[in-house]
Amino acid sequence: MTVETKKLNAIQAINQALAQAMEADPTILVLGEDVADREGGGVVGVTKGLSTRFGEDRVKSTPISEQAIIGAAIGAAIDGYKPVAEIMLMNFTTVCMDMIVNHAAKLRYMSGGQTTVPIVIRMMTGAGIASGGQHSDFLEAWFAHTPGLKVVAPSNPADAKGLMLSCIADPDPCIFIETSRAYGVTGDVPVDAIPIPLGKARIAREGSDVTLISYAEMVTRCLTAAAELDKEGISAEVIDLRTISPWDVEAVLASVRKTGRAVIVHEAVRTFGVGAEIAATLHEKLFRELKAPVGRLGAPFTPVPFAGNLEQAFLVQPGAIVEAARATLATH
Amino acid sequence: MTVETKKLNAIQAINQALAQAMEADPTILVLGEDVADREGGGVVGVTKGLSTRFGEDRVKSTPISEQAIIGAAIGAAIDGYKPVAEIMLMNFTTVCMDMIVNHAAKLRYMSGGQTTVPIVIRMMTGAGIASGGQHSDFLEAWFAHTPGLKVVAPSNPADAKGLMLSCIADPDPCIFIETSRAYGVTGDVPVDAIPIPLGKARIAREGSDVTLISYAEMVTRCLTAAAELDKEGISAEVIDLRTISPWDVEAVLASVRKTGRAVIVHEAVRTFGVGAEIAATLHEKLFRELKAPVGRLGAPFTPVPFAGNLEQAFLVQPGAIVEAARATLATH
Amino acid sequence: MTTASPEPNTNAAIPDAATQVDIYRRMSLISQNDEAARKTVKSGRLMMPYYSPKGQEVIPSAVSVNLNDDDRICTIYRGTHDMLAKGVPLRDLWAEMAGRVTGTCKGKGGPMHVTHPASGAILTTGIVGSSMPIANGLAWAAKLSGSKRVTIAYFGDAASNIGAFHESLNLASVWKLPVVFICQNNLFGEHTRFENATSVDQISKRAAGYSMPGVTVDGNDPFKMYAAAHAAINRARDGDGPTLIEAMTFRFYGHVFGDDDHYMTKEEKAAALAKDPLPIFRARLIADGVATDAQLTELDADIRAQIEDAIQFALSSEMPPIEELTRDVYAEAGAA
Amino acid sequence: MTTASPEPNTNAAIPDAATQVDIYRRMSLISQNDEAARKTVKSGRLMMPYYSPKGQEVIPSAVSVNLNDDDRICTIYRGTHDMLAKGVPLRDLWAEMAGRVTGTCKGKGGPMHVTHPASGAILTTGIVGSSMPIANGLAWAAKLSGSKRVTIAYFGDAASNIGAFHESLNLASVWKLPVVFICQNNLFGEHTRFENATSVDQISKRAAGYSMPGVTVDGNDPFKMYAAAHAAINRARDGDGPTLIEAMTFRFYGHVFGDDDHYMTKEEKAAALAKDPLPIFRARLIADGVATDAQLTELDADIRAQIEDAIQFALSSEMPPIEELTRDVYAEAGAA
Ligand SMILES: Cc1ncc(C[n+]2csc(CCOP(=O)(O)OP(=O)(O)O)c2C)c(N)n1
Ligand SMILES: Cc1ncc(C[n+]2csc(CCOP(=O)(O)OP(=O)(O)O)c2C)c(N)n1
Ligand SMILES: [Mg+2]
Ligand SMILES: [Mg+2]
Repeated sequence: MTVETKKLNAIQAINQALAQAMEADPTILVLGEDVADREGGGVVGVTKGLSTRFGEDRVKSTPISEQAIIGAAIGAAIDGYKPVAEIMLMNFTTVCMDMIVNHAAKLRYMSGGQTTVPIVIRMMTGAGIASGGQHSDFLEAWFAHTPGLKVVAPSNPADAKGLMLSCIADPDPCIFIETSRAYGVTGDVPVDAIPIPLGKARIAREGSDVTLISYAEMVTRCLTAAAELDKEGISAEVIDLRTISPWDVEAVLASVRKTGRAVIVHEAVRTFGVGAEIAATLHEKLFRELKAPVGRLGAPFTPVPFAGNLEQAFLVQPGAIVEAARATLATH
Repeated sequence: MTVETKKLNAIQAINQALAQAMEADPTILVLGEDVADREGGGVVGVTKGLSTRFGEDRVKSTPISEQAIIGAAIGAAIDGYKPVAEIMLMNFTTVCMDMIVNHAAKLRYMSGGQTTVPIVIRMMTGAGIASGGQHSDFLEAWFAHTPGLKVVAPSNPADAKGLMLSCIADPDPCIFIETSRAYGVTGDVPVDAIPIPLGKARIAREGSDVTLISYAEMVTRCLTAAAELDKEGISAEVIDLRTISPWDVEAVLASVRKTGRAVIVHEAVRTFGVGAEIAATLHEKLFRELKAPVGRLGAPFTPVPFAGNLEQAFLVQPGAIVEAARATLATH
Repeated sequence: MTTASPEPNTNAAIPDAATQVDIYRRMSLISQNDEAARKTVKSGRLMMPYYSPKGQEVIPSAVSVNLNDDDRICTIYRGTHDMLAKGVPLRDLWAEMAGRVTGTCKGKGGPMHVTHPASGAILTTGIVGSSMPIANGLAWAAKLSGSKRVTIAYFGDAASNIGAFHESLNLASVWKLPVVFICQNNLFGEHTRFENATSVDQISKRAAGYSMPGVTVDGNDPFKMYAAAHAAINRARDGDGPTLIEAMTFRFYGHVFGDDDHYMTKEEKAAALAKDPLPIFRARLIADGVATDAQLTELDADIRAQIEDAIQFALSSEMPPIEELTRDVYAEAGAA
Repeated sequence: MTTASPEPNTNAAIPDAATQVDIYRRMSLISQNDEAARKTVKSGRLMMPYYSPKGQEVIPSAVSVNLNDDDRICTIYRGTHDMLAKGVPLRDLWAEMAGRVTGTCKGKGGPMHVTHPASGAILTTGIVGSSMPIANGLAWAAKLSGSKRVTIAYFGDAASNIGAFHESLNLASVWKLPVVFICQNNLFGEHTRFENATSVDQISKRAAGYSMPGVTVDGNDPFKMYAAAHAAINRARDGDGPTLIEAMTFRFYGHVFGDDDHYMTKEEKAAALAKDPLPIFRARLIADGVATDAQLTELDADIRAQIEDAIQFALSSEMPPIEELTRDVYAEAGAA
């Protein structure tokens, strides 16, 4: 089966997912700051054209009131709609954590299944574009630690589209993380609306010596590192988790069982990050099978610095991944 | 050197720490909902007597405005004061995460060391007292993942006093977690103001077969489990982390190097919890020395349920700790 | 009724006789239920944090007679009065308070999270202020779907100082949502006096900052409360947007069960208690010839029996099966 | 000046001649600095998100001449005007914008987090609304210490819809803090028009909800702005509590550098630009005989030279050493 594709960047891909979903299902709504066309269809254009096409009732720009945004999404979701809310940058979730964590995530449970919150909360983030300490954080570990939420972080435009379609269709609240600095990168994106299942990882590159596990833009860096490692005769398998919570334990275990070695790479601060859960699980499940300790790469334990050189040093670079992979082969 | 002690519960111990610190240093302030004596000195009385003794300028009840509370603490701290702010319950940090995470935690870094935020944020939490889904969460993993914050969780009245004294004296923002259901438990508390250093763990019980690592009220459950294990001839060492971030890697490694086995126990949801970081670190640093995979106990991946039987099932019970410890001895 | 609004309510609606009795019925239900709840908690038969609404029973009673079953309410931890007035069945409520599988939420939510969609009780939150942003969303859904549903957001006086209040009133006004914000001003937030936490003497005055009608009304007077609610609900239903009602009242038994009231004077408490709205309204109904003492006595007795039945039902119900612990986290059973 | 407050300012203060020139100097500094910043970003010599304050230069200039060095300001991402008016040195500011070790924050904060305590510029935040709660804390410290320091919280019109605004104004009023809330109403929040996001026609009207004086003033008129600031700052300094000032203005170059202004009409933009406050005030100073053209031309040239110097300084400064990455996270060097 061949799938017709078109070259799009992530902005266009997500836009297409939203448009196709809204076309098919009149209960899908979009809300957030500047999301309607009168305001430019989103600060980077992810929602461009939607209000013109589907009306300003369904695509609503909001005041700068993140609690009110998520509250409106939750309430509308309880009564039959499927809102896709934008919190412009991930750091701004800090002003509406109550709505996300105490309410969206818990209402199904606390109501014994009576009220459900099928919302998507989109947000962008990431270092490397000189945005400084309050606009760049990856905070996915918080949400992954929150029962009731799903956490999704696409690494490329095709996945952005397919995963967004699944998040919209999903009966539970999904956190959808877009990496700002990767917005411009294009890729082949299916023209049709083909959802990519949540909770399932993708083998981005096959390999046999070491497994690199990642998500979001860091997958690209893993692939760069894998190409580098290849030159040294090291065959790296790259797993793109796609969904951080629930993460695809089986797929990761299968790969690491095969390679015996693993390195986890994420942009967020390493300490108490998502990588810790994955490493702990791998060690637990593959205690005698692992040939080396699981490597964990993430940012140092600091806020995101502004100065360009520090910001680049803050980010995990492909070279560090290469080294960490090598280290798993060197030990033991 | 004998230290004069008195039997106090944690409420009294923290109250004493605050009073002694305020007596010694006029820059120490207390603020939060209902903290002054006119309002009863705190909902459970932790701040009782302070406003009467030190004046209503230094001990201020606030409106229900958590962002304003933490903002006021931050600003006053920048200009030379040392505020101890109460966020009544840990779940309410969700309405002021911006102030805590984007500001208190980052201002030193983003200002290049010019503005500093020596505040303490006290809060209580914990399941087991029928408070339901929005009043019981342990969210320490979020704060531990936030560079710039220190996270402290005493397990007994003496530690509550000594650690509070250190948090107040500390030049950086500290999150201080009190377990509600343990407030009534008394213990011997030094009469004088003797700080207990942050970042240092305590060996709560010596042992040689397995290390139980915990903090807050779960330490008590580990001690109960250790006594149980003792009957079976299993010698468990119990480490009370006291400080979750930065945690005492050396002390934990030393113990696990000795025992070769470890179980981490916390009240928070297990998945993506603090235990993951500790387990990942142990496996990494003691790859060939561990005799069994590190055990990790925490709550199941659910919100906190109300019904008494479910709530007890949600909480890690001593029996589960015993089993997990046994399991580390059984394997391999 | 003081008006701090751009659009004063001039034509005050008056409840007809049947409606007056209906308001009384709901008040009696709330008041008797509260007495039973305090007794049950005190005796240790129920273990729950209990926030008595006694003294505030007029508000939701006079509001709810203006509502349809499918109109929504979002309430708070202090919410049994709001729920009962809106029609949450006694058995389901008691079973939830007791953490039984027969409760509204299978015992998983508890008293602070009672949810009963069939009666429109969509949300009970334990977070101060958080009823409001979600009420907006329910109102938005009603507006989008073209239904005439109205949503009520209940909250306390102290909640008017938290950010969610502000964001919610602003959004509701900008989006012209069919929502009514009803502040139950019982003069205290936990142990803090209204005037020590709130920078305005009437919360209704804040409505002007959102170009929304705002009224302060005697929330213990069924007629005044009825009229204010009637106007606001009609306004919302007619598509004219939100209203802020500040209903002045008093909580008889402190913040939470066990509270010793140390933060108020004996005199002010005694004065408030002397104005118990239930006997006053009862006497008026009789004096006005709307109902006879015998009729109301029978009605009260009926309610008492229902409450007794609900307590028996709850306490003899099963705890939720242990599998419920990991159910309802997500749509499909138990992830992770 | 429209007044939506309980305490209107009647005796408007007038800046003396030297103060007028001082206001002009600050305006010229801001305006020229902005031009240089836009040029430098456009040329690619600086990589930073740049939020031009051009058009808003009157506000902090007329405010700051009423302030002492140790008075505090808390500003936002759009804050170079506020900082320069308060006295943040050009070299330090440019070096920070360039991410150099010679910057105010060693290059670690960047343009959105400039901090320069010596000039009272204590906080620059990138989070909408968050200047206000922290300004309260600084004001609280001043009050506690018995100093006469005043704190200014700057923020935008759209920020008046976020929760932190509400909580801050309420607390400041209840605690009677020496703080002045100055809303720079430039009619847009990013691409959203003021009136499409804000439910009140004048933000100053919200002050009444906090029993606080609130005034709307032409923020592009140095005299009116001076008078409003003077009154509010004196009020704060005298221990009489906070004030909300809404200063009406316009941002000439959109939200952030690169913004194409698609969301406004050419006409409204042209009309605003035609009222550039700098040449208008300049002409008035000359017409009023307060300064000669030659004097102002020299002053302008001086400033231009200082800016050139600052740019050279910044761009020839070193990047921070790599050890700075993990410094200043905690008091002692690098934990974890
Ligand atoms: C965000 C938040 N902060 C604090 C609390 C703790 N708390 C629960 S009720 C309450 C008082 C609320 O007073 P009010 O809004 O007047 O309602 P009332 O209880 O009087 O009905 C407080 C402070 C909370 N639940 N949520
Ligand atoms: C809490 C939060 N939400 C959203 C943003 C993104 N954002 C940055 S500036 C801005 C507009 C603010 O407008 P206004 O307050 O009027 O200030 P102006 O930029 O016009 O000076 C927005 C939405 C943010 N920084 N913080
Ligand atoms: Mg109250
Ligand atoms: Mg603006």
